[in-house]
Amino acid sequence: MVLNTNDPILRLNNISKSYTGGGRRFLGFTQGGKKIVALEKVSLEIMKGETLVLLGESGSGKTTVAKMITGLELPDSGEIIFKQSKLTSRNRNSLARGKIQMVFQDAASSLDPYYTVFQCVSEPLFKSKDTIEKKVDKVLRALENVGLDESYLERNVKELSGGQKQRIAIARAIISDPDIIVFDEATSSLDVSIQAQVLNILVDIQEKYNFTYVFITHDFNVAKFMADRVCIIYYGRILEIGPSEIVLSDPKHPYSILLKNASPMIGKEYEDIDVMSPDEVYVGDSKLGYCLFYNRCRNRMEKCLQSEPPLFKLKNREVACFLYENK
Amino acid sequence: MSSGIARYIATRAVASIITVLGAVILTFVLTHLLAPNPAHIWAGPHASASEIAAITKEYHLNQPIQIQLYYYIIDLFTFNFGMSPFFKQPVSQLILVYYPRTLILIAIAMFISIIIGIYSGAFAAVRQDKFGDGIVRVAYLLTWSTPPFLVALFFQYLFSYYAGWLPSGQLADPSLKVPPFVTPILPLNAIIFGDWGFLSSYIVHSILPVIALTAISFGIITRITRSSMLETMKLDFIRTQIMKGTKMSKVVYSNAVKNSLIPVVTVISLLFSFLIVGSLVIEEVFSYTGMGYLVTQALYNYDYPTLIGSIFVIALSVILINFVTDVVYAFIDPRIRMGER
Amino acid sequence: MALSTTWAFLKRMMRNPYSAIGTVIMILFFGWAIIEGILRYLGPALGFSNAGYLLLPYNPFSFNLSQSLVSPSLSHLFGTDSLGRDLFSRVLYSIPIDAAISVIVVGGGIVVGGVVGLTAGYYGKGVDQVNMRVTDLFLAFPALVLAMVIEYTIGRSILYATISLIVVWWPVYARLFRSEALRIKNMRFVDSAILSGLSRMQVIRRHFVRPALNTIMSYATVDLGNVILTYSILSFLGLGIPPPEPELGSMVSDGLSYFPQNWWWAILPGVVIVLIVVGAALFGDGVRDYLAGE
Amino acid sequence: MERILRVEDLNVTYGESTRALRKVNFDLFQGEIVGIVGESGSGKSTLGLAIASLLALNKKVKFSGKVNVNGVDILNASEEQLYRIRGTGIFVIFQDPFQSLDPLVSIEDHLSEAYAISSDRNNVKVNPEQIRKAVITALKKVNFTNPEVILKKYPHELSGGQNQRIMIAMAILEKPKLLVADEPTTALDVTTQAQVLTLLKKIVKEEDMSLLFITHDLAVASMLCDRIIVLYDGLIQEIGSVKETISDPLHPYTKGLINSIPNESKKEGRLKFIKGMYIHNEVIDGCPFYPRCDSRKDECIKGIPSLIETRGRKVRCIIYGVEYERSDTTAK
Repeated sequence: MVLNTNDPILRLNNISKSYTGGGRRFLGFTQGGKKIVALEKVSLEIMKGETLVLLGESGSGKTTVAKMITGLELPDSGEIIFKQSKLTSRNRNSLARGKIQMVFQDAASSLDPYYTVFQCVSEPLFKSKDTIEKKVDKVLRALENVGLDESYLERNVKELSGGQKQRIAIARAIISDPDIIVFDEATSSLDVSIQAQVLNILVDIQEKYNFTYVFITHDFNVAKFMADRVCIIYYGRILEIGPSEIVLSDPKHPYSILLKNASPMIGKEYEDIDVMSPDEVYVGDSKLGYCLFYNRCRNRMEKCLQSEPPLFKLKNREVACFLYENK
Repeated sequence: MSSGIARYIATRAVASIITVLGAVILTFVLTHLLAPNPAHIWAGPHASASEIAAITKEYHLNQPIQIQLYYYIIDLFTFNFGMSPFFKQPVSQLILVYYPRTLILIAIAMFISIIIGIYSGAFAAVRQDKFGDGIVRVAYLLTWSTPPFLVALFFQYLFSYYAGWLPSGQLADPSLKVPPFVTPILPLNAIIFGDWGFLSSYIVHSILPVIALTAISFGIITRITRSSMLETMKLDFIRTQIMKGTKMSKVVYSNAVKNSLIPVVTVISLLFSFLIVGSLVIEEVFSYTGMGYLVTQALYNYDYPTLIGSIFVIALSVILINFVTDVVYAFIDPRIRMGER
Repeated sequence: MALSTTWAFLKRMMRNPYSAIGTVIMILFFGWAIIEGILRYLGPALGFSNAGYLLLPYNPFSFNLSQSLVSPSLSHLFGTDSLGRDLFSRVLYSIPIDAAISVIVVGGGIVVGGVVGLTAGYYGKGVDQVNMRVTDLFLAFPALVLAMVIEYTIGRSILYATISLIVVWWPVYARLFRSEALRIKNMRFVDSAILSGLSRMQVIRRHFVRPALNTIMSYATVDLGNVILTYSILSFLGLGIPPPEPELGSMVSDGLSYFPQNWWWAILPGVVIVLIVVGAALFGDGVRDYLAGE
Repeated sequence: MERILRVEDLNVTYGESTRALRKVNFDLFQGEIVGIVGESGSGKSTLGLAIASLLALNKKVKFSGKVNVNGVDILNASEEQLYRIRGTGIFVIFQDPFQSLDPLVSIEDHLSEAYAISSDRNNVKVNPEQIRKAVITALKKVNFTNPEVILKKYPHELSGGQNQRIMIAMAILEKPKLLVADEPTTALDVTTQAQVLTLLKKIVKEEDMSLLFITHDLAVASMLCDRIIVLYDGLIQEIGSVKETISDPLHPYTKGLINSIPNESKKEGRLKFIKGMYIHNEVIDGCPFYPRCDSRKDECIKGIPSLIETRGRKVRCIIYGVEYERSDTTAK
């Protein structure tokens, strides 16, 4: 199958996903739990070779997007097209396994503590018929790419530091030459001096192998460094999406603006932060039919309560806010 | 708030009922399917051919299995456990006489165990790795590792043979007449008939079994309280309480103990099971005629109906206690009360 | 376990006085059980019919009415019973059976409970509900009482006693394995393994069994003592091996009618049970600290 | 200006060999906000515990030196003295908002207890009505629009940001001279963090408290604090006013830390980073930052450099003068 360079490598079409939280599961039924919408009709395209950053706070649904992309969970509705074929529970093993890899936030649990580095990194090769020498060779190359040498091969995973574990996890993710690598807050639990090293490595190997990245973060500065394109999400909805240079330097959606102002930055003062609290923030129902940011919004209008704003197309980006309805 | 807790209780109740049904089926499988020759063991070892035939008919043992199950369930739910071939009485009648005697012992022992257990557990946790902690740990390790019969022998020797303070066994002085059976609760019968001599003798005779039962079981509570206290004391909110300027004793005995009690509640049904097992053996040593006596007698005399009836009633009690502790649990912990967990 | 890690483990256990006591007791208990077991079962095969009595001070079965009810002394460490049999020899003779039962029952519990608990925790939903209802059901019966009735129903023998104990022993392990599975399921390395294309069974085999066992090991060690304790109660109630085979529990129960005049008969075999159970508990605590520190 | 806190020669080790703090010296004055900045292993949390008088709760810990809060030597004080100073003298806000309040106690009981303690210390008799009034006022100050509803709730029903604001309300009710905040916003979202920090700053100034703010995030510290203290491997590396320190960092580690924070897009080039990594308990004779330092010299490992004053600031680096600590200060 030849992939046109302009075709997205993966496409999410109208994906919805909800979880039931808080209730008690009993006899297979969930009782009394609230339905919490993680994603509501989200559509996204991931292009070959780009870094798409999903920027959002906790509960925004960004990790759910990662689970949809990797196929760790299936959507309630909507479809996922990977290299022009639809992913289903039946075919995802044959189509996507090994081809979409993920690096997680929690370095401590992202590697099996009873394995050696070699066992961890080579696990994605378990199906290949490579000889052991060939496997060692591949593992060594992957390790080299993340800045580790062969002395690590036989080391036990639990002896390593957080930064080293995260590098091992990256080596493991790239060894099967995947089409997409999803990073779910992959650097946010690292010290900032180590984070800088890891971010540089990611950019380097992407340039070297033309990897496609989906990079999930809550950190505005990290997003700015990594992104080609950025997508800002809030309670399961995309609020703003577009090239990172323009979206992050000049955000349009009131939430994006708040996010920018609230992000800590050396030598800056907090400006424009309402000490007002989001006491009565939205907690969950899908069919509210109004803008979810309404409670916290400075520019709220009567209209925002009547229907949920769709994504309006601006010149280079899309924004889900009625302020930009006619622009 | 109330609807949350009502829903919670309802779910737990349904789960308990399912477990009861399971218990019925489990005993059925045991008695009707696993038993090599059901009629023979139901009738007892000394039964004649005609008795076995009668038993076969009575328990529908020659019928298809689903019919057997049907009658079995009907019987169990009407507490009809059949006739005891050894005692020559209906099993339900026997249980009604013997079980309450043991339940009284167990209830008292449980109450004391919980008090001692919580106190000693908290005491040890506060003095972690110091002398007091060591003493408590050695004490519960020893009592918990000692077979109940040995514990019973020890107390029997100490208080009865050596010191001579307490009688070495029996339910009450054998020369006294047991008051007539009006209620299943023996001391209540004694009170009704104003038989104070019997009542005091009964109380004196019950002390040693209660002490022995407490000794074997408080360790469960101590252990869980201690470890749960140690966990709780590490949590941030304890430090917040200290930093607020709350008196240390209040932090420990109010905040820490209360939070540590949640896991303690969950082991109460375990404690009950443990006490039931203990009572089998302890009653044997003290010749105390309670449920333990009934079960061991049934065992020694090949009295199958009594055995099955007894374990079914015991299982019912455990399930009931489980249910009650679940509900208590919900009242202690607001997170469950509000359906968050 | 390689020799060097065994050595490191033992050295570590010896550092704390409590776990040192536990380790010594466990080594003596299992060491003796293995030696005596080999002699007893291999000896007759090689033509030495009395090999089982070789290391014992007296033949545990031979009557000697002139020596009945002798109190403990250097020649009879634990005294003798009413038939003049040396109680110390009888205790030593009974140990291999106890050791074997404890290992088999705990092992059986781990295997059955592991399968039930791991699948419940990993698959969740319906599988979890069914498995856990069944587990709860078994837990509703006091273990010993149910074991007693099962053994009574299927027949009294050492084999049936062991089977009955396994039947009542696995549910606790099912609970433990389930909560382990739930913990491990949230580990990211499980997701990574799935994304690499491992099948569900491969994931369980490669990533669940070892971490789960590691956590459960210390409980299992303490549990060896629990089995011995429970089995001693069964044997006290006459549900162990039929006489004249010696058993710790039945010796106590036989000695009961001679208590307190001939106290040693009931007490000393009981003390041996306490020692073994305490040893297992201390050893298990040591194992837990060792694994936590690893 | 009144001095609220003085830390003198504070050394802390865990067990026999794990060093946490070495020869820490600094002061904190009335109304000041001082940030303690450090990455993992720097000893910043241990410092917070030491100042909060909670160090002795850990039985393995060994310490020497003095921590003087309002004239009380915290490390050597009796249990009774500590009890008198906790709450109204020092109060701590912890990192995890979901663990810092007792789950079985309602918000009202939490706050009422705090107010009862502080009025008791001031020998003021208060009735339940007054307590309730004070509690509601405090809740309003931390921006709860519906205090009566919040009072009835339990900690698990509130969000992380709300719980942290309850902690701030507790501080308002107790009016401690010194407030210690140990990474209070690390577990929060950035927008909530901004709100909580703005609120914290406002309350500290309004109620005339001093704040010791412990964080791993130099950017956050730079936005909130008046002065910052940079810790590495248990040693203070640099102390200075925020403005000077971030515009002109003296210590190579501080420089590296500032440079490591992403600021531009990858298209403008790679991030400047500090090479290597911090290895806990590594044996280094001399400057602990030596293995990772870009401007290292042989003099760096001849001994631990002293904290020397230069340009009105303090820094521990031989670039600004070759001077060493006496060897006995190194915790073995």
